[in-house]
Amino acid sequence: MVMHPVLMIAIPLLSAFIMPLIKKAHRYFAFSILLLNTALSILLFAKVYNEGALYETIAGFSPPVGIYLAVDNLSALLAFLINIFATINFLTSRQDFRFSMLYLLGVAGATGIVLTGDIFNMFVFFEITAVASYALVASKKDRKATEGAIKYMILGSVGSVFMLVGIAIIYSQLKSLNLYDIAARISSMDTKMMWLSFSFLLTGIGVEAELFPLNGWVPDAYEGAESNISSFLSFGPSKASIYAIARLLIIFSMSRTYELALYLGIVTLLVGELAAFTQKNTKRMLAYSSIGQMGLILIAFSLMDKTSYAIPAAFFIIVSHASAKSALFLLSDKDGFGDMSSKYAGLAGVLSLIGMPPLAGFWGKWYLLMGVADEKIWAVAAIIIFSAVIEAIYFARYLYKNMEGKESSRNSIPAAVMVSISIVMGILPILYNMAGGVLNA
Amino acid sequence: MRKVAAIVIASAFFAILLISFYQIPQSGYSGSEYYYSNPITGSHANESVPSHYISGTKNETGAVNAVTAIVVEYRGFDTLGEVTVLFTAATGVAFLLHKGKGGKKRAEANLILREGSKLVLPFILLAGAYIFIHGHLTPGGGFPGGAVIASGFLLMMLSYPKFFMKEKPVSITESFAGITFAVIGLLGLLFASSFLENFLPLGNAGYLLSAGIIPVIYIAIGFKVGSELSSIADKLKEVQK
Amino acid sequence: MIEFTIISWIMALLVIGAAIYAIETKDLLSSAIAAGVASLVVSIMFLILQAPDVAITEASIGAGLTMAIFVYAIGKTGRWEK
Amino acid sequence: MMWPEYVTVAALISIGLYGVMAKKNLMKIFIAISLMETGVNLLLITIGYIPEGTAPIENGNFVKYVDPLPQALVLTAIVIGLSVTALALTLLIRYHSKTGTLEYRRGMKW
Repeated sequence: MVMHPVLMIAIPLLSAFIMPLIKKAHRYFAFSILLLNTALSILLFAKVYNEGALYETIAGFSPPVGIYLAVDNLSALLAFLINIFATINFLTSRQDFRFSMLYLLGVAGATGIVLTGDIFNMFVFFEITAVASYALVASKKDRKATEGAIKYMILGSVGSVFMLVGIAIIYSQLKSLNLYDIAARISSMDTKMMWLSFSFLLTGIGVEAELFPLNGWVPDAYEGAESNISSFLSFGPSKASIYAIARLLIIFSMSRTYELALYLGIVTLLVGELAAFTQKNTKRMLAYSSIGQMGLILIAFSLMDKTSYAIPAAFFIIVSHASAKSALFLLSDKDGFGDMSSKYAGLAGVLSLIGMPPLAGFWGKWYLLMGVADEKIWAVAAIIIFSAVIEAIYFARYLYKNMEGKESSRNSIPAAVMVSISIVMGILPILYNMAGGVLNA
Repeated sequence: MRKVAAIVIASAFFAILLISFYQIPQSGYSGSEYYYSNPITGSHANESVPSHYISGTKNETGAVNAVTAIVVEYRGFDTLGEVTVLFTAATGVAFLLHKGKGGKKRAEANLILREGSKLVLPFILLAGAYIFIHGHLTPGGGFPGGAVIASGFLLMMLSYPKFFMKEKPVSITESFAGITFAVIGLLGLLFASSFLENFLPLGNAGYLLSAGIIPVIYIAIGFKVGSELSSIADKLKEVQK
Repeated sequence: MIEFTIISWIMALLVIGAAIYAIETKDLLSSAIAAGVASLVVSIMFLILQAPDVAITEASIGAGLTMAIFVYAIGKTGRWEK
Repeated sequence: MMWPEYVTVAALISIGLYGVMAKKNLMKIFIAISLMETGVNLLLITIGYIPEGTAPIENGNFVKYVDPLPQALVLTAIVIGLSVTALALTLLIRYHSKTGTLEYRRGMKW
């Protein structure tokens, strides 16, 4: 069978356009589309894994004249993760057809960010996801959600302006928008302009990727939104955008840009974990903890040029965070893990997040520490261990508080399924080989 | 305090931007330093991307207007995404606002404005349609055409306070236009080799019936943008305080 | 050529003035209109820079419709900034 | 050098940034953001301009055309800007109906 990754973007868009015509069955329809997309992503991954990176031109013009999709192992895996979690998470939605439309569009946008090989196309997909997320965050019609969405929107719009400035500067120097064409010719670019465009792009994407000075919206939006939307934010847009930052680092591969990303990651990690430690509100704590984990992922990606452990580390942290944190967000609409499945989901999720073997979170931190040890940057190792300890303390507090609770969330079964995926992926050692040796720039 | 800090940051930003713009060359795009390399095969071309657009538009897409050729053909995927952003926003507006019943009393516009806008509306709609049908020949295209159509309805909303857009026809137009765009893309996958690829005859460049799928897509975009923009304006007007 | 530069500078100053006024005035309605004016003048600049497609789009969408929805929204929320 | 245009771009973007940072009224902030978007659009078009070039619409005789690609990008960017603005205004109307004001509350700073 000929595999067309573009279908994973085109089909959700088409079905979102169809949705207003079949209002009645919207939930089944959207769910089956998401399921189809997940199946496609599995096929895509199988193909990419067996045959190497896959390119698909669009509109029949060879890149960089036309746009193309570039899929390697890591992006196929991420597309799979986003789609499968989106499918499971969708089971918890209880709203009207417009919600399903926005949700599908948001998922399609996040998938597009991961698959596309063109920087302006990436910007367009960023905007699709962002606009869908603004509306989804505001879907809970109270004041807090509106405030969170407005804050998210202000930062997001300024970020998108910055991203466009970055794209414009690159274009002015190279007259090309294709990521790999840019990567091939970036050395002919003036260093100053390179830094300028890099910092503009990093600022723009950093808003969505929850990096340190730009994450003012995160706690408010996560706290204000409905719990399944906080969950969506934590596996969809944020994961896609941290992957976009990884691609950015590869394009600009200069040792100084990697260094900058490393420092940014460390600051984000520390700020996030320390802020999470001081929080009383569960959702805010989880949100700050997400910021910390995004910092950890960025640290892993910033070691990409030095050690081969970096990409598996980043991948496992992404798996652990996308599944466990999304599950915890799903559970966070009630205080307490009353029934069995939410007890299981909460416990396994927390264990994965703080890095207990043999869960995915452990492998992530393990590979990250191996990579750091290879490079003998012991200060970074100390910071990672320190943050892990803080994480363990506040998650222990969180578990203690919730295990007592008698109430339980109605989302407990989807949450349990999500966590199980992380467990399965954590004990599959072959994933190490799958995630290694990817990202051919 | 906040103001002073903001002024300092903004002026520093101004300086940085100007210094960086100083380095942007204005010498065109055909220099050899801009020659691209194909990322799939790794081969080097001896032209830059924009020169390819300029020289290839007529033969490869059948359009005369290179901007249209890029928007609809070469980078048509961006445009699908862009239409989707607008669609997402329109959906979001409808999702978030409770539409009022429109019973609020507003001053009626005067007679000349009312009768005049009734008279002018068909011409505005015609002008909008002209703009998006001729997108591949003249400046314009689906987006301004749709905006002109929406401005016609906006005029009606201004002169008749009770005028409102019926939700159903608007949303059906919107959906069908979007479906047309996406289905044309998928047909490209079916009849040609890739998504959004042209599968219709190119015809004689410069004539109305030419350029393959470009006019079809631009007409769909025109309808879609027109209906979405008018429904956004209508929702924002009708919402209760 | 020199007339061209002078016209460009006049328009640049017009845009900058409109932008500063849009930010500094307390009246949101005139602020939105000033932003619309800035965007309209920019669309003339697009025309001078040989971008007729963009000029049409900016004038109709960027200046016209954006200003219209701003005016509607200001009508719903109150005209004066505190 | 296209000084008038580049000065306008830099001014629009930094004035917009100033507005976002210094102003407390949410409507004002979104007006500032739309100014920034206008600035970026002008930046892209100016980058694509060549002195003495003509619009990239084929007219028979051989002339120098300006770069068509940035123009296509700007078309996209304008529509995206309008979409974001429309959604933002919707949220502002709702915020106003919940709180009766568009000023920042104490807890809303960052």
